[in-house]
Amino acid sequence: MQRRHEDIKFADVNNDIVRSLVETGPRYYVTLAIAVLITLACFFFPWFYQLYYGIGAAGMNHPTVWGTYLASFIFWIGLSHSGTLLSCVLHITNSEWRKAMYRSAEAMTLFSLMVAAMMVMVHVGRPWFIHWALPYPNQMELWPNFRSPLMFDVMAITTYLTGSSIFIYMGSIPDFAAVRDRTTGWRHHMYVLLSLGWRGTDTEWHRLGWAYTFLAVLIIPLAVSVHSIVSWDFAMSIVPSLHQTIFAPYFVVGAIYSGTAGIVTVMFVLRKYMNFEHYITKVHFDNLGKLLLALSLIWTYINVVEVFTGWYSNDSAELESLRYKLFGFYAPLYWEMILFCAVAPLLLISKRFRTSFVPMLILSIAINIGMYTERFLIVGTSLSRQYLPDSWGVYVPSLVEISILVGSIAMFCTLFLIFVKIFPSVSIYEVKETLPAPDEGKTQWQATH
Amino acid sequence: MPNVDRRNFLKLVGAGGVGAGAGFMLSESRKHPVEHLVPYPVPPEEFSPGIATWYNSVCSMCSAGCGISVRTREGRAKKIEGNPAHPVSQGRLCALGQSGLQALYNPDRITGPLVRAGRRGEIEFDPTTWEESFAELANQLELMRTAGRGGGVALLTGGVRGHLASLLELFMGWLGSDQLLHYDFNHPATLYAANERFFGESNLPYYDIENSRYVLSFGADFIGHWLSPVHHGLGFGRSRQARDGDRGRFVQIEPRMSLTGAAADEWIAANPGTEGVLALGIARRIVDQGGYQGTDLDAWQAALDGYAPDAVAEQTGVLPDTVARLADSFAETQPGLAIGGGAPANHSNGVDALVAVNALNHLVGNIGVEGGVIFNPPPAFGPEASRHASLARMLELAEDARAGRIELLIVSNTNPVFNLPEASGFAEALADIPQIVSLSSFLDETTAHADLVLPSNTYLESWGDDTPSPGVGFRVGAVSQPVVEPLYDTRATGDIVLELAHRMGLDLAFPWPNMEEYLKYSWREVWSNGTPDPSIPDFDTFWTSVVRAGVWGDETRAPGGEFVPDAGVVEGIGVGAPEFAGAEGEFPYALHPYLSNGLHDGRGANLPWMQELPDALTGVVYGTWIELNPETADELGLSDGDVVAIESPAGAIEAPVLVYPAIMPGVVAMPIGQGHEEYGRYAEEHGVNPINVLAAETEPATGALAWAATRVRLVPTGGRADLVRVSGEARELGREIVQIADAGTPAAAVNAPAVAAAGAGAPGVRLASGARAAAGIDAPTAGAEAATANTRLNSIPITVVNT
Amino acid sequence: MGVSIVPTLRVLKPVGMIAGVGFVGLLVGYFANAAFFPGTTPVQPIEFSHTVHAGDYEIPCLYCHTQARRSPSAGVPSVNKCMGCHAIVATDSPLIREVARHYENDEPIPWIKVHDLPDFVHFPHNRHVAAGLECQECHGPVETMDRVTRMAPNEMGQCLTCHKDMEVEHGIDCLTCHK
Amino acid sequence: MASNALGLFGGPTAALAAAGKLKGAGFESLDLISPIPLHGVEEVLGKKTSVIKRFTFFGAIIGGLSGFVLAAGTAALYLHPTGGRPIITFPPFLIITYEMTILFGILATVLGFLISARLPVLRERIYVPESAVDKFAVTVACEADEDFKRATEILREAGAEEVSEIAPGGGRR
Amino acid sequence: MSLIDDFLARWHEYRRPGYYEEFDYHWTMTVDLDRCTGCEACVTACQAENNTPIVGEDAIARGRHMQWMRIERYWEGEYPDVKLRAIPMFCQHCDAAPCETVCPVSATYHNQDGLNAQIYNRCIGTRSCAVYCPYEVRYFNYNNHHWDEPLDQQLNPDVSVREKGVMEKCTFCIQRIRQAKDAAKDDGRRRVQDGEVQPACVQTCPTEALVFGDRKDPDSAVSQMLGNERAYTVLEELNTDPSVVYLKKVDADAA
Repeated sequence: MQRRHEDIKFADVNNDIVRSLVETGPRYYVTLAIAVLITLACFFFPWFYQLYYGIGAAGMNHPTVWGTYLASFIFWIGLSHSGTLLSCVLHITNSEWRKAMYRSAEAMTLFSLMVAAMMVMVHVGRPWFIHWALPYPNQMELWPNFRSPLMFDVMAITTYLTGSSIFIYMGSIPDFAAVRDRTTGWRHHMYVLLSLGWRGTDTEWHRLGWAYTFLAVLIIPLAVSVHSIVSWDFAMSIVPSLHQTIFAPYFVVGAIYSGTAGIVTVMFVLRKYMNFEHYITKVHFDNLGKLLLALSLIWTYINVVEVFTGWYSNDSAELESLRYKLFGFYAPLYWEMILFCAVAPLLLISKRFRTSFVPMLILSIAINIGMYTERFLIVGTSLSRQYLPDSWGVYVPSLVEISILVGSIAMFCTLFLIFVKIFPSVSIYEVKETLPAPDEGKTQWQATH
Repeated sequence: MPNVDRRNFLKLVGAGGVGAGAGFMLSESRKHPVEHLVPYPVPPEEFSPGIATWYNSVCSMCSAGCGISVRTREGRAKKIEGNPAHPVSQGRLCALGQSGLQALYNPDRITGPLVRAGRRGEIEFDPTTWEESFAELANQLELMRTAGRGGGVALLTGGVRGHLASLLELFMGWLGSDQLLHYDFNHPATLYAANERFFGESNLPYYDIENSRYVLSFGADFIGHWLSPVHHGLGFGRSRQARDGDRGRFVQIEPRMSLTGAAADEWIAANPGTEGVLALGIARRIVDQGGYQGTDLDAWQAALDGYAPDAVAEQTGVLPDTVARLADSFAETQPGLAIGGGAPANHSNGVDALVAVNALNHLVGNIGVEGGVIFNPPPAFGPEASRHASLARMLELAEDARAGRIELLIVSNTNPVFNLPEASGFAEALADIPQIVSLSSFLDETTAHADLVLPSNTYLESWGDDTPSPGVGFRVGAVSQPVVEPLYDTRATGDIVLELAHRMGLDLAFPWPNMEEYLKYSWREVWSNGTPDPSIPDFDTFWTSVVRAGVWGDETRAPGGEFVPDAGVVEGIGVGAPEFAGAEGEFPYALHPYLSNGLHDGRGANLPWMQELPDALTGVVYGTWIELNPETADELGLSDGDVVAIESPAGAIEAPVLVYPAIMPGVVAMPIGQGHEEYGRYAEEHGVNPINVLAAETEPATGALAWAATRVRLVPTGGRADLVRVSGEARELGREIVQIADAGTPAAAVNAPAVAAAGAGAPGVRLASGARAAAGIDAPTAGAEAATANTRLNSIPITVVNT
Repeated sequence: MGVSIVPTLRVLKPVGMIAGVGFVGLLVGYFANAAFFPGTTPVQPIEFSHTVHAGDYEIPCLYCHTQARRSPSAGVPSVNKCMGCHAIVATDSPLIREVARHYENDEPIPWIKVHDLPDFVHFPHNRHVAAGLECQECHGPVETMDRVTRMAPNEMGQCLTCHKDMEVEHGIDCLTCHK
Repeated sequence: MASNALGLFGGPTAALAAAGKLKGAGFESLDLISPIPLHGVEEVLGKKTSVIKRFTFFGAIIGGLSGFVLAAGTAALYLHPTGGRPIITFPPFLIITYEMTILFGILATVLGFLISARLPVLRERIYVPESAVDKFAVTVACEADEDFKRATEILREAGAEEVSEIAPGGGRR
Repeated sequence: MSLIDDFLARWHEYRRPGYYEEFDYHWTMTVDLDRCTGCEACVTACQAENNTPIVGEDAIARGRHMQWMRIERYWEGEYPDVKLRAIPMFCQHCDAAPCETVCPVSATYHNQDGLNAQIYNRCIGTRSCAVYCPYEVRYFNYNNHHWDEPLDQQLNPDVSVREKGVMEKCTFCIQRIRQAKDAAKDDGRRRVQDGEVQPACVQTCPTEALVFGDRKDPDSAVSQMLGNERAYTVLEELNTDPSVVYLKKVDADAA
């Protein structure tokens, strides 16, 4: 394993991180202002227009009643997967390189989940009644229908959001304590409350360690279930090319794939703009690159299987759906997806590629564009080619939908920008764990292994 | 509260205030908006809010004369259904008939009398009053009458029947004018002429499709819009599946598959205009095979001499084998029925072709028999002679106008400016008429030329009566009553005419204060001529029961007598080659215009339901298209949505192409109905009117417009227009959505009689809520004076006959 | 040196108090509005007193609201019906003169609906009358009200409870009321 | 007099060693305050056990039960037959059960953590801000002055950079 | 607690595959494709009865027509041996309806008369039911619809007008069914008799191709139709068990 910078001291870590929280330059404010403005102008304004006018503001139509909103929903849920899930897996497998990046990865989870939840609000026809999908006692004596895959979604996403928030929070308690001592004013009060009076005694560390591991163990199956359930929204239907057994693993793999690519993007940005070059290094990009390559291969495999089984079935509906996807109206999108998600990632075989920052950034963005396309195609191609040919149609997103997609990205950025000023975006104590102890010149990890 | 300083105290007070305000508003916002309950000051007797009342009446959306039942709630018409007691519709109704409600509630209705303010045709009108308009118009009419210039008044109406027609006749008679014309694009003038020639009777016979086992239709779209589509539909359904193990067979011969053609067991495309030749080819085969044994066999053989299989095949494009097969099975399967209509009837040889079809019926002995052609008795009332104007007659009118012989034109319920070819020059001729009065409910293309608009009620607001034609083989009369009060400041056509007559001082000739009284007066005669029924002691009872039932008449068909055609007729049988406007070299395609299913001849174009009703065969809404055989489209390099110019000797229009799999390669077809320049928001700016490119070609025997006799050429414009259609892919791709059984499968007739009975006797909710409907017996509507609710009286003077 | 979150809680106390007081204010405002300005007791164009008619004179509900027996809509009596009695009774009362004016001018009286169900609820009065329900069960003791007020919430829960208690056959099928 | 002795160390090894010595000297009430979790604490200060796993386990069980009851119970409260399936349908309800199991497991784990780590801190506890950066502190609760002296001695011997006394109320002396 | 006792006592019922109790009725429609001509009278009847909106040309161009009933058209063969197969398509009221299970708020469910109910005011507009429906017969209100005055006077007061954001579909004219049941009750009858209730489409069908009634009544017209050899259901392989049964079109020339 590549050695870290030997010259980083424990105190430097605290300084760097606290600096990232309290020292805010104009560049940050400008970025935040732009993000907020785009969010308002591209997300909330069109959304309010849509609330006023109805879902008709979007391009959905009779056969294709689901559109980009749902594609965005899956996309954001997918993006959420590599944060907490990956963090948990790496925690349990004791992967050293996780420690510098997991906090922001988990934040990604949290915010993409929130944006996904917003997409649900945007998607439904009457969001002002969305609370009817929650189980609460009411005078109508009506309850949600727990047989519905959409209700599985409600439950799973609530749980995942709760679990992820708790997980990122628990991991941050010692850091809040560290930051608490260095801040003043409202920040100090905020960190006092957030740190709960953490002191860092051996007992507290011990309890935190246990609790953290339990949470990790609980969240891994949860995360898998979340995206399986999202896939079941589709797979439980009898729409040709959606009704597939492979959909759950396909979605989970796709989710981790796009999420990992998302982490690469976020890492790049953090490293570049928060001056975390010492903490986020080539090691991380190298490892993430290997992961991406593996995921890309699995993803490609599942795609091939899907096409192959569909073709072999020779069922009119299945075949037509497949034909439409590969060669129909949306074919350019399909081949773009294959290029971005199956072909381009082969570059990751090269270590030089994996450890070059800018190419990795470009690839990660390309992968996410490809993955968004995948979600769009799942919704668009299947619904427009169902059983009754007379009801076939074509769906083209409207300006409102495209704008809301752009706005949702801005919303994610806004949330992330706020996050980096509140949460230590790199874990202070875990980074210290990877550094040589002040009196030993060895890391703890090395000392005990 | 410990240590609350002044600042904090103020903050707390502020928080409390803001919270309370927010709570107040929240509570306010949850309150119901105020709704009012506004009862009648004096309610109509037995009026019940929340309970539907049904009124029987007569449909006027086309000329079939179906009986309807209108459901009303709180004085508003809610739904139109067929009147189960009426023998024509038997409780059923077509799409157009049901959308009559949208004629009533059309947002573009004229709401009161209008007088022209701008130049003619510029559609600038000022509102005026009935009083003023009547005074002026009556004055003018009276002056013309007394000056002996009454002949300068022309009255142009749609297809009017019954006592309104009589009233108009009487009125024009008093004016001394013979310019009383009924113009209806879809009027089967050639069929009347063919019947006159072959049967010696200028009337429509009853086509007994229901009991027929073999229907051979030459172009008649009898399920779509020909004569009486609802009644034909009933007959068709029953001939198919209501007879145990005896499914009626049905062959349709036409160049472009119509709705009816699509329902046929076999669809055969004969060259346009040669259907009559095919009929005679079949006739000859029947005669040759000894299928005809009449005394005048020789005459027939002579007459059919020129229609040998090969000659017929060459002319029609139908293989000799097919002709033979058709002839043999038609002769074998009795009772059978040959009917002709549509394009072949409206060609240059239309009358000849229809005579040929009549001849076929005669040859196999299907005249006057059940399942064949049955003669209708003369209508129980209404004028004897038809006033239907052919194209030739309309051209005459235009000529009169140009010559200054028409001083005043009154147009009612017809739209000749839209329905006559531009080439006829009718619209231009209107400019030479000094005064044009329109009685239309809508501002259509003809009304746009009017100087004075006296808007009439829709049929749902008017009194009237009707004798359906072609009828059902026995005498039927029906009374239509207003089912709602007039929505606007409009008057019934009959009332307008009566008012004019009164103001002209013709009180003695027109002693009836209004149309209702005139109807009552006239129906007294109908009653006294009818069969006495002890359960109906006086006229008032009779009238009430007729109005309630909505229909009156006989119950059984008179047995048909022996029919022998005139020797001269037989001798004269023969169908010439069709003549087209436009040479084949220059104009390679025969234009086949057809009436649209929902829009009919364009009258349905202002009804949003009809605009949104997908075309039955293509699924297109809101538009006009031109149908091309795939082969033709390939030749021209055209595909769906390519805009082409359709050029005929008489004009040119543009329309997008629709590749249609069931049309002859040399024929292009266009639906009539769109292309309105006026006629309200739903009609305007959709599609084009193919009538405009028709040459003013006439059928020689009748002078009727031969609308199937124009040739066109297609010139791609390079433009594209996406047709709005509700259909996606029109192929099943082996998914077995519409499954097919072979002919050996037993019919669904097990219970068909029960269904038929239910169909005839149990319309929707009515029986279900019989008790409550009964409570509404005497409920006059919020509308018309003495309208009477539909209830099932024991003495309804007619029952449905399923002979 | 020590650590505890209590000092911070102390600092935040005023914020908490403001939030608390604001919330209490919200509740007060909400219920004050509901109690003092109830939209459930509108002032009618003519102050018709049910206390006099249904209470003192014991006129049965269905005498005036006669449609309730056979129609989904109970209806309000026509001016004509009012005049049936008031042509003779209490003719000099100003209210009655107002009614008479409406009658003479053939003007309807725009009564304000008190028991207003949403448009997607189809409540048939006739079925409930047929089932032997007293009007008061839903409308409250109208005979004691000078100005009619909506006593029951007339919400779905009320319908359901009653339908369950009365064991109405398939009474809780949604299509019973919503179509 | 009860007070606390505090020794600040520059590294984990020395701090651990000091703690070990103090433990050996009979001091029971020892706290090791460090910026990072220390490995090897248990070898020095004895095995730690926590109740968190019980919380997690029972939380999950309660969650699973309530998940199923929620799904099945609400289905039975207002009967809406759907898709030809029984009112209580196991496969979908098991998914709800599964999600609720995890949700309650997580919540119970948090609760267990807070209880067992005695968080949040309401009554003030000894804390050394340097220990959140790079110092390792050992605090010892001493009943008597004598104990305190002994403890400070051990801490100094173990190489503490700084040794001080902390009153129970806080404040380093 | 009685609630729990009740729950446990009825456990067996709740576990019954199918439904917790037997249907009272099983409303069924049969469509004789040999009679159907595709004239679309039913389409307008449905539109008039059920307040389905006039959406306008643009909306239809965008695939947002709302008619609950439509005629699907399929061409077979090429000229001159070309045939048109028309089939009326509307909610099939499947007993094993895929749309019902997916609704998260139970806005669609199966009622005791065998109807696939759609409760507009409960719908939150996830549109999942429309995705799950293989027959594509659920229509979504993409916006509020407007009736130019006075066209709104025609609206049927017995049927709710749907607002933006809710799904709607054929109800077998539930308002008519309920009215018929009420009338039966008023007459002191337990059941509605065959022929007493007809949805608007059945009522108007000029060729009598549509027949409606109760499958549970062995003497009803539909029950007898079901026995016909030609009876089939569309997309039978999906096991949705529809309540709309089609009778095969007869092709006189088929082998």
